Amino acid sequence: MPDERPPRYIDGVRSAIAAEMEADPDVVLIGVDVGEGGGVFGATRGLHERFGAERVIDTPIAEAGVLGAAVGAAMAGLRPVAEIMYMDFVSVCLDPIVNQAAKLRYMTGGGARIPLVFRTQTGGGRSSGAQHSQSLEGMLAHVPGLKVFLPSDPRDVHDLLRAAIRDDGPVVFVENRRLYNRRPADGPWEPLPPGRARVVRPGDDVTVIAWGRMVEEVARACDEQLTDVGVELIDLRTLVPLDLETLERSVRRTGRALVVHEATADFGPGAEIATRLSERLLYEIEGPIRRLGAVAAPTPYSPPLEALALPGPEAIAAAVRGLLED
Amino acid sequence: MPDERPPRYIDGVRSAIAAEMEADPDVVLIGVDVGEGGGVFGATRGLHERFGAERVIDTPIAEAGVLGAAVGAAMAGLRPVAEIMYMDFVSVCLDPIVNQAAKLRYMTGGGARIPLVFRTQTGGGRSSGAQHSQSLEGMLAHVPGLKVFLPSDPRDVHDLLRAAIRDDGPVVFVENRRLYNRRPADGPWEPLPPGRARVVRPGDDVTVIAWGRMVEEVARACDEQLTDVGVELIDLRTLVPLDLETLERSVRRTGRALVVHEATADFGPGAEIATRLSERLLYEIEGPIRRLGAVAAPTPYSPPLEALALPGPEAIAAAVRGLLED
Amino acid sequence: MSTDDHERLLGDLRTMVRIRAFEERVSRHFREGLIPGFVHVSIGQEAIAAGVCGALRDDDYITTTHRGHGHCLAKGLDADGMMAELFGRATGTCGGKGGSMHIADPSIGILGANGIVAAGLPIAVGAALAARRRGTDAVAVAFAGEGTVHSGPFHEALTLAVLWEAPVIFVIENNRFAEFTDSEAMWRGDPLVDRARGYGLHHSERIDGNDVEVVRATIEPLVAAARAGAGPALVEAMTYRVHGHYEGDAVPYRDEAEFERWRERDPIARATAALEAAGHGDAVAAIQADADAEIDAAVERGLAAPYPTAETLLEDVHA
Amino acid sequence: MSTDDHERLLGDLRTMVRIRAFEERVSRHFREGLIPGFVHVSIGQEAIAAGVCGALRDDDYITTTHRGHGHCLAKGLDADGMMAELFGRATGTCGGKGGSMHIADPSIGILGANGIVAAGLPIAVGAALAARRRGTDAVAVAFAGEGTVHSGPFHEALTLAVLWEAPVIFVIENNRFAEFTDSEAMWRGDPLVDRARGYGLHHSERIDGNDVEVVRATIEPLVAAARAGAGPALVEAMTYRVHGHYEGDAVPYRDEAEFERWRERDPIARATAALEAAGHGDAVAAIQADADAEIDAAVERGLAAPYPTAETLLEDVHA
Ligand SMILES: Cc1ncc(C[n+]2csc(CCOP(=O)(O)OP(=O)(O)O)c2C)c(N)n1
Ligand SMILES: Cc1ncc(C[n+]2csc(CCOP(=O)(O)OP(=O)(O)O)c2C)c(N)n1
Ligand SMILES: [Mg+2]
Ligand SMILES: [Mg+2]
Repeated sequence: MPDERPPRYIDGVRSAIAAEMEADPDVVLIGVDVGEGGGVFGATRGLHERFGAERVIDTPIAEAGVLGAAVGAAMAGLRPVAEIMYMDFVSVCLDPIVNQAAKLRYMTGGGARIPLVFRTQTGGGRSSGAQHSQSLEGMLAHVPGLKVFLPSDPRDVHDLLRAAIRDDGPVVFVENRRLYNRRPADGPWEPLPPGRARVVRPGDDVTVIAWGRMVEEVARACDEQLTDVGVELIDLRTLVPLDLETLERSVRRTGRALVVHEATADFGPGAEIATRLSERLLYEIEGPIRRLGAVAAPTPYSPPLEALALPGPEAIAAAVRGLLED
Repeated sequence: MPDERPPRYIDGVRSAIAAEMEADPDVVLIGVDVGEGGGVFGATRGLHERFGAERVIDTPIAEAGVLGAAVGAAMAGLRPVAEIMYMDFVSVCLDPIVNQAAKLRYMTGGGARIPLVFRTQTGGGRSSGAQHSQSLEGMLAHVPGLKVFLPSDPRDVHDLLRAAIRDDGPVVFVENRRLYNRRPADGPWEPLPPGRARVVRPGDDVTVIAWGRMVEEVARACDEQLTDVGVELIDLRTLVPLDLETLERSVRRTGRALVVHEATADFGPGAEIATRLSERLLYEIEGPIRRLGAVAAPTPYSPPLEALALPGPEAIAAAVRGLLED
Repeated sequence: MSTDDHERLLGDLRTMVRIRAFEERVSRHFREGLIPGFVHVSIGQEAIAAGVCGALRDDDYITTTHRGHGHCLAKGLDADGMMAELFGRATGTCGGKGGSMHIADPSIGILGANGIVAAGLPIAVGAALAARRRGTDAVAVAFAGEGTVHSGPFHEALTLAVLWEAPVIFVIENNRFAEFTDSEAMWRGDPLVDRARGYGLHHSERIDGNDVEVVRATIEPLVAAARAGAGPALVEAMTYRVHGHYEGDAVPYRDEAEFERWRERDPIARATAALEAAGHGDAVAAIQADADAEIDAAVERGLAAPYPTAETLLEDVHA
Repeated sequence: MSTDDHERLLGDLRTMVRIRAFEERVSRHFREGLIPGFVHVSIGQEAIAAGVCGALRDDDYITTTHRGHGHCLAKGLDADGMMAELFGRATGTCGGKGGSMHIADPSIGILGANGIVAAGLPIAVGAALAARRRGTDAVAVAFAGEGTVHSGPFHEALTLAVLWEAPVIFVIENNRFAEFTDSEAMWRGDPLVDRARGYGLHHSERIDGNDVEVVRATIEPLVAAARAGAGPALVEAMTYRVHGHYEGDAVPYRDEAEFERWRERDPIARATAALEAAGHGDAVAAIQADADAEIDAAVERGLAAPYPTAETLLEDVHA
């Protein structure tokens, strides 16, 4: 009996890859356990059977080599989707991302084309420990030449992943494992291209900017604790390109803004957004643009500590109320 | 005939390592070409002869292994100073820095001690190309558990490096190769501990915060083009710990601030400083806290392009004047 | 077997049984939701932990992997602290901050489980280097899975160890799988032990990792040689991962006949049979009972222990 | 030697002489301050570039290193563009954005010099994989120095190449030094070619890298085999770095007697002697004259070319 419910976030990942593999024989999938095993979260289940081992390539644990090979394959005409199983593991394969993929087009004066997706996932809050919990998108957004997509919505993950695969440059695609089982909310769906933020719920008092799992955490805070506040919730969707226009339009109206992310707050991506908004809107805002991110500590394992380390509905609600008092 | 001139920046590096090696037999130096070759810039010249191959250890090109070994050696009682020849090469050895050294103390609930210095250098503006020009301190400052020191002054490099070696935790120590030949200015010298910014020249109109080579670029801009502006120039010295108090005190007075760094501006370290200051001083500042960093492109090789890519005296002066018009 | 042999085997059996008892409870309590996160157990592989660590001193070093409970217990970590750690409690080995994948106690030479495949190998090399530079005769053992050997840090660790003549022994537990991948499907070329010898290791050998006496007999001379300055060596211990990659893995990729063959070679059953045949049935029974009691108590104490307080959240970030 | 052999040798000599002419001018103009940054020349190593790339087609791929001018010229890049690139001009191969360490032209299979040691090896493996997946019989060559072989990506590249049966040939130029380090001081264990064979490479051989005929004769069958699906191979070409690591390096660490011995084995002198002995003196002289004229013209055009305009600064960051 076919499942009639709308596809989950993880299904959106799978169907996006499948659709692009169907459409273009140069699209290949590569990574540790992406093939026969179907991925540690099942995101690529069935693709190996459907497209064969030549296009869905299981690799040994040699991520630096695998990603380097993906760069070479991209320059030689394939469109690889290379998986980094946990975002924390960029630590073992940063060079092909940062010094090769990101720079080759520029260094060659436009001569190289690097159609390459680095698919990875993050997702704190489930005691995965300090080496399996990091949101490192800020590091990568800092590197010119990379795009960084971070879908929050089960439908959007499909749209954005397809756009990433079709992009002729390198895209870091950050899924959130705690969203894998989410199904979309009811209602119409209007696809947006990368580089366009989405106003998830409109509001007039405060703008809250988030991505990944934090979008639903903010929504939860609104529903449970901020029913008296007109929060405009914006799902940023892509950090690079950054849709400052949408953010600015909203903050110009609300006068207050909070950026919420799972990444460590210190020297994190929220600082860039806050700075850009402050630069543009200093005389229009009614209080500082604030950030809420993980505390400045490695991610603790113990559940109560980790709950304190990461932004949750309480902390978000408190931060929003704090804005109103600024 | 002994050189009677005050020691250069690079001499400060060498004398700091020598002094700590002299004081503590557990201090060892390790890296590619740090030993017999004396370092690609000559920073460690003479140490191999003086302390022997057992303590000044040349390694093959295997930085991930070498830095991992340094982490293990630190846990087992040595105090390694491990060199990463160019800061760009953190891309091949990020894991021992970010997932091991930075986290082990926390993950062990204080059980591990990681007295370890990651010595590296950066310095754009001399056509070193996109893979030998990056200032990636923002990435590392974002990782809880690491300290990040970035001396600008020939005397300070000695003081800070000694402090880094004596620190019981991991410190990323970022030298600037374009400062290696600098000799100190005349005048008295008051050492400061890490975590304290230094007011390099006082002023009442604008606060400019910089580190590394940008400190002298700002000074040059002041001397050559901003003689009519009271610039308070602050050398940040250490990004972690961050001396917000000194910054805040200054900006509270001047009402205007600019952060200047070699790192790419987008999602860079300046955003954190700007955000922190805006959070604290929104109602005291007379215009947005602004940043000036490298443009959002890989570093171009061609001299005129690279000059446009990096902050220089003209751009700094223009940015300062821009602040006054905000 | 001499009396000494029996004593040693009884000791190693005790270690194996304690590990098994610990991990069976971990598996159960994980299923019950009492242990958060994810855990990887080494059930079926205990002979390697027991045989290797049995040959080590307190001041020797080990590094291990995501599958490190056995190594830590065998190296002397107390089950109480470990169990409390897995429960995320303040009384845990790491105050609840580490968890299963990050258990460590440098004070007894345990330089850490590790969530990053291969990261422990260079760390062990560095500890071994430090031991020599500081004038001790301590050695280091790096435990790693066979999935590790394709990774760059493995290659770099062997290279550096040989160059530095570091007293480190690489113990590669070949348990057949790396996550869902049949490790043989990833292997080409010469056997690991031949490749390893090619780096200049003074010794490199494949052994039966499910026979604790073989493990012990292999390791003891290598440890002695390393102490005496012979430099690094490698042992590939053949074994089998009896549980899934992580608890909860349904292991659809497993060959059941092969699984059954390995079950018959269970290291604890084998040591038990040998000891019972030699008339040590009572001692064996006591070992089992002691281990059950010890670990049950650890569970009880762990579950009764408090969670870490909020004040600890930002402690120990910096030295 | 047959006429064909002479023709081929003349062709390879032409390549070598062009490379030498190019790099001697690079060296000089760097000293004069006309070339910014830092440059690494391959003077004395030209036989490898010529012999290897001479065996390749336009649609084959190469990756190279910081010492890559020779490989790029031999693979078909025009000296004009390269020289202009080194001068940082808009007419350079990369529009002045790359420089010596980043010269690349994917349209003729040059996937880049590289400033990161070992980074080119996996890239070549990936290009080889792509060639096969896309149904072509193109092959890839990864050039690397002997200093590269200790690094993780070397190990991972060999592992993946064998696993994927990728048509890639690893050409390791052993020029005695890695920067200031005597490479022999870093080496332990079996010779590189034996280690490489252990990964399952179908062929692995150490050759005289200063004899272009040997290089050619070694590479041609390997290229043919790779095209036919034999998978990866490795060649360690023994040579000597005649200049310093970078221009300006005074090479205090060099053994002068050894240096002189290698000078006598100069690959261009050897090929020249063989051809002159076979009566091709005029052709040889013409090759030298042509190369000088070509490169002088490249210098002239390069120095006359404009710098890139400010508008290009932010071009080509993204696709
Ligand atoms: C660098 C890195 N890549 C991938 C992973 C995910 N991962 C965890 S365990 C594992 C398999 C390890 O296999 P093996 O080394 O054989 O150890 P085993 O699990 O069998 O004990 C993988 C791929 C990781 N933790 N680190
Ligand atoms: C990852 C990395 N580490 C270190 C360096 C600095 N470096 C540049 S070339 C070189 C030596 C390379 O030696 P080898 O591979 O023998 O090549 P050769 O210079 O002899 O051609 C080193 C250490 C680098 N570029 N990249
Ligand atoms: Mg395994
Ligand atoms: Mg070399």
